[in-house]
Amino acid sequence: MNYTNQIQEIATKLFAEGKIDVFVGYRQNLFDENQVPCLVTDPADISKLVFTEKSVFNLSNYLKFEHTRNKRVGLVVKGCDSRALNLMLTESQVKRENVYIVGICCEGVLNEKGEKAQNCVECVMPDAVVYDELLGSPTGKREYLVNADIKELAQKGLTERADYFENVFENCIRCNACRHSCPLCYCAKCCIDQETSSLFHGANTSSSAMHALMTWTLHLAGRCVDCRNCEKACPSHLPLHLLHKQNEMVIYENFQQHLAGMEKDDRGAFYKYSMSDPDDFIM
Amino acid sequence: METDVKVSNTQVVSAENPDIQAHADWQPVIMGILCNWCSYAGSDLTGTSRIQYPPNIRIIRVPCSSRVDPWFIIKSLQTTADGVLISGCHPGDCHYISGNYFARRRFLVTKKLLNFIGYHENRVQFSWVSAAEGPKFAKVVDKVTTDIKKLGPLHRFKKENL
Amino acid sequence: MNKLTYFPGCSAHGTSEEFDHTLKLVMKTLDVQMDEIPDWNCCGATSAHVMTENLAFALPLRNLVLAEKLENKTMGIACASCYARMKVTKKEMDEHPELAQRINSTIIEEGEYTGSVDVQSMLQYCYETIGLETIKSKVTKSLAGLKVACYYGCLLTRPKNVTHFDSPEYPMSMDYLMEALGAEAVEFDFKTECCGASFSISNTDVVHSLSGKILEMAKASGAHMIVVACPLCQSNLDMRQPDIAKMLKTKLDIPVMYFTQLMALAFGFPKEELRFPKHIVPVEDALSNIGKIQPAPEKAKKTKKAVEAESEVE
Amino acid sequence: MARVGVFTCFCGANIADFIDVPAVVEEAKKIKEVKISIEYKYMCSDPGQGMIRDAIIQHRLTSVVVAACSPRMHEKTFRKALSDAGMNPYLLEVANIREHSSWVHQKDKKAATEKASDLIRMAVAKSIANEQLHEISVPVTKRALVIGGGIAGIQAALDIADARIPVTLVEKSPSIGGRMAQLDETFPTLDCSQCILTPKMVDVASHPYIELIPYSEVIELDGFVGNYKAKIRKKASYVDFSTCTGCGACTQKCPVKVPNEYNMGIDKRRAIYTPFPQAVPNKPVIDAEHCTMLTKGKCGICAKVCEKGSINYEMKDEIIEREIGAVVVATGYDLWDPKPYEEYGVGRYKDIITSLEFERMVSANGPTGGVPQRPSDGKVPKNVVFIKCIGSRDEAKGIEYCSKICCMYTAKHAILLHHKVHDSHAYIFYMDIRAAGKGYEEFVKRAQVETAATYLRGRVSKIYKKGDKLMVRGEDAQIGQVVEVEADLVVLATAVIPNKDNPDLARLLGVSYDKYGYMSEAHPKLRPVETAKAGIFLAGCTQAPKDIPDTVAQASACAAKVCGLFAGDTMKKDPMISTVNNEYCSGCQNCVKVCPYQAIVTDEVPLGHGSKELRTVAKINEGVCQGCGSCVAICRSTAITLAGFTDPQIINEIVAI
Repeated sequence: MNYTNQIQEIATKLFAEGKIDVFVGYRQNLFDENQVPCLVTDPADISKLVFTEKSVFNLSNYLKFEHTRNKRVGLVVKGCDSRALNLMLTESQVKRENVYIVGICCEGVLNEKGEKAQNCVECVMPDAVVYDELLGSPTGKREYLVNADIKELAQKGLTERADYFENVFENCIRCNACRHSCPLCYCAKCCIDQETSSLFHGANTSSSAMHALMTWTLHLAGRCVDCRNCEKACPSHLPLHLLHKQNEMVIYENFQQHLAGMEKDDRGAFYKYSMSDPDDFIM
Repeated sequence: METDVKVSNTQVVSAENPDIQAHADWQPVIMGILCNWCSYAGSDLTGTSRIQYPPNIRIIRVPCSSRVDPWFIIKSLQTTADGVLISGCHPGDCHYISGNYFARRRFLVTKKLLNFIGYHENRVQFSWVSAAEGPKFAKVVDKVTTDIKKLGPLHRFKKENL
Repeated sequence: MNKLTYFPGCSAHGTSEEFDHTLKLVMKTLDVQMDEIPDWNCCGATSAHVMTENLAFALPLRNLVLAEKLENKTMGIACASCYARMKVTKKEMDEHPELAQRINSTIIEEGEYTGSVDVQSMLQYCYETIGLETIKSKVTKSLAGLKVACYYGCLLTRPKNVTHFDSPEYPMSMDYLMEALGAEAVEFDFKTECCGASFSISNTDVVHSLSGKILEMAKASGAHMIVVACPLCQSNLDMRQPDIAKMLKTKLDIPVMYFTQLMALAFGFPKEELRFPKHIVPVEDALSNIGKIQPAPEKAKKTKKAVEAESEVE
Repeated sequence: MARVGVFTCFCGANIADFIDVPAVVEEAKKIKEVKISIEYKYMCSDPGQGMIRDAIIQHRLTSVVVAACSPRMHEKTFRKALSDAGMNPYLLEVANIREHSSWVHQKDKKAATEKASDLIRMAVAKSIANEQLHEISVPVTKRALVIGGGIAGIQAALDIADARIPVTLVEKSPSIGGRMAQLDETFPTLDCSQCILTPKMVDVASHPYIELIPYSEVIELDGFVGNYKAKIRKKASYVDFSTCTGCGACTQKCPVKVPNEYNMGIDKRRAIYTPFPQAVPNKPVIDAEHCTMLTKGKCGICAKVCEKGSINYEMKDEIIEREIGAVVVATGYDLWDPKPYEEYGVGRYKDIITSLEFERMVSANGPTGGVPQRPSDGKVPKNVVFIKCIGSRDEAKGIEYCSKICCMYTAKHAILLHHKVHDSHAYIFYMDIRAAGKGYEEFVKRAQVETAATYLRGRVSKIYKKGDKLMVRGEDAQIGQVVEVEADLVVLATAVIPNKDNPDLARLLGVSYDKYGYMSEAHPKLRPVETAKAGIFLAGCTQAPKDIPDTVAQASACAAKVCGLFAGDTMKKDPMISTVNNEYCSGCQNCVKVCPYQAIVTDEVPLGHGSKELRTVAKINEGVCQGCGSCVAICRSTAITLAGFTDPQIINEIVAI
């Protein structure tokens, strides 16, 4: 998978036609063979843009920051990224006319070990769902797979799971990198930072981390698109995807196979309901 | 002691629990969050009809089950409660037309998530109790209390600094 | 060449042999291949379903299972009772899989029921599957001049949610079919009244009074003959007519023919082919009306009036 | 620093017998914010409330906790006590130690006492986070919109207008009067419908506070209680009412004949017509569908004969806008089409008619001059069979419910038939006789005795033709036999069904309706005239089948509700509703989706302090919000708070124990 040339051409064209102020893509990292996001504002830098199976990050995230707000942006999105973008559009965080979307029919990106990333193996929608221009040939929606790690963990007993997650929460340092890296965490003021809500007072302890992470996860339930930006950003390498995928699975299985951001104007599972939703868990 | 419980269509956990020992003198605290129009009225009816139930539940009144934010549950479990009961109007009877339908979705996901990270599924329970179901409310509280007593005190993820 | 799985039912080989015979002639003309279900069995009508559910379902189900083996889309049934039993059974089986399984298990050696075959009465088959246009095209000898009262009986279109065919109370399919053959279908109020068939052995008086009403009404409505689509109707109305006439102290002499006989006639088959001798009430006189000039049917006028009624300009 | 007072009630023995009240009071004293904790036999009594008032003043309390019965019982009482002491009533919290403790733990005093103390701790903790709240007042536009000009709409309009509140009455057809105007005489008194209705119609037309907009429909309604905005489409009448004198020359000369709706199509009206002689307004309209001038551009006779030159073929529909505070829906009923009764030969036999057709025939201004006639040959019928419950109480062919009025009007028809055709005889097939109402049973007796109508209990299974008669075969269940009646005319009491436009109108108004199309009341017993949408009320058969007295009563009830709504210049509203903190709101608008009352809209605010750039935030319409809190729980940035149930309040409760 290599769309470097096409993307450079598109960027050049867009700048030439004055359609955009900034182009958000990937560039080679200077120190290793990994790639980093790259915001091009000067056509001269277009040559830096690349796209290969190392282009892992979800660039939709960059639409929530000051330097792209109300600018006309060119943006490269893979399947998962585009679903996040879809939600941002629906939740009116981005004006459609302000973004020129270069959609990719993704063949899956590589993890640091150089093998196909788990979320790409389990990907339900590799092609961009919203775009102005689509690169590659669409392969369409795929069958939903339950996350391998969850399956494994589910086999374990309650106690083991509790121990496992206690350890996870122990290692959280409450740096909130996960939140900043998530395209769907755009709140003007995050509830986690609100003293007034007296929600998360107390020192950085496993319990306060647990509370913060739980709340964060539930705020993304039915919206998370499994791009795993949060996990890549997490300095203590917490398996955050476990929490998200767990919710995704429950929602997919119980609420008409709902998947976040697949359709335009779909607002996620918690903002609609069906009379026939499961009721057996309620006395 | 307990058999396997189904956590979701695809995952099954065995629910053995270290906390299960005899706690003769110990009394659990159960946080009950009830909607004003059906369940709270129902609990009042339980009172006026003098139906007896275990004294472990502490009741919080909210206008509608849809007011219940998942963190009410988490907060309770982390601080004062050994278990949580949330009760609202029966589907279709919501005083606010559709509130409990939205709530129901959040409840399911929250319950499964908490179970996933290691809470026994009986720690958090839900019920629909109408304003006329005084007896049912007593039964529900009975069941929840017995379940929680079986599970014993909750130590996991408790807030250390209170 | 249409293919049709055919379930004759017991009477087709006996009392209503003329029905079975003319049906085959007609279908041949209409280019339909009829595959009779090998080793078919009684549908259980009139007795089984008042005794045991299992039997009432098992008997028709076996036929359905056998029919599925012939791999035709549709199964055509001559007798109205057989039709009702099959149709009811199919509905129940399709709607209640667990019941289907239970019943199927009792006749499992015949095979698994899948519900792949659609059940139709022969009238329905002619009217819906083949269609009036095709039938018209085959008419060589118009029946113009003949006035018929179409009698559907109680089961052919009922109950609505089972048969899903025509109207349960005032069906018209056979009437239209007759008009397609050139005959005139008179307005006939008792076309779905009960003829008393199920009492035809146990309590004939009932049959006499009920069938009597039908015959009288048919005569009153000015029909030359009654046309039927069911062997039991035919035998009751035809066979018992003398007794009924005696009982009512009147002269009836109104022949009762199968719609297939008239179709065959219109398709140009010779009278000798149509088994007229099998009728108790002779049919020749009635048939002699064919060709006699009739006053123009007033239908046309009516419709014109209707138009005017909508809005007229002085 | 909060200063809380705790007041624990014995409730006679109710609490004291099962809870150690003094111990509870002592426990409460241990809470650091609690400045005073006292008990009394009956806190809700005057002296009890007096204690609270005094303590508030003496101890300068910032909030009050009453430990007594359920807040659903006495919250209002104690709130009043607070405001009497000059304290904001919403600083009160009630600890429900009776229903939730003393009454349900009667065998375990110790536990009950502990629980009571806990409940008090929770209440105290919550009360500390309580804020002062003030009743919301919403401005109201004092004009009512009445939809439908039948007897319900007329009554509601008149009652409201008599209270000097302006009313806009919108009627779909060219004249008000509705179904009642089609009736001859009315049960149970047999006074003539026209005589009691037409004066009211005239009142409507002449009332200074009523604006009558006939031949028009409501096409849009937005806003909320007290502040609705309605769009009304006035259909082109092609007649200039300001100059038309209603002389009627046009309606006589018009050559186009159309079935007459007013007479159920028994006779013809012209393409330019006034529905009936007493029509209000008594001006003709042109039926654009049939007028040859408008359809084919040929004719134009009406324009020629009109001396005033009031005819204008160029006239167009116009849209009228009105600001209103409340709506009364009175769209009335239609009649069920009996076609499915094929065994009766409906549609094939001309001499089978519906009750309303019969009503028109026997009515003095009807197409047959008040004497019933057989549609087939115009003969006067002698034997008439009336069949009740056609469509009503019939799951198979019709609808499940009872149409309520058929028993009565059929009895009336039997009597009227006897009046008009003395040597006639009425046979009535019925399932039950439902004659509950003042003078109703007596009226039915009158039909049975005076007019000797034959009442046959049973269903009709078949109607067939015999010569020019109709043979009606049915069962007489009382003698358990099949009977056949030779009838000249058969009258079907067809079911009452809601106006076919109801569902569309309901959607347009934003009120719910049931599976039949009747609009739904807010509560079947206690709020039978309100809808779930504040400020919209139901009168007459819009809500369910009704006879005239019930309809008029409900219409007046609507009027009373509207007047109540408009009593002050503003409406008072419970302040326990949601508000948005713009600073926190990220404008995702998910709350808009979950609000059951469409109370949340969007608003534009500056991006930052003093910045020109705008961003979208949610805005809650306090007039509409009912305070369920759905939006609060789904708001991720906790930008929305629900007064009285804020996060801090609930957290305090949770951690208090």
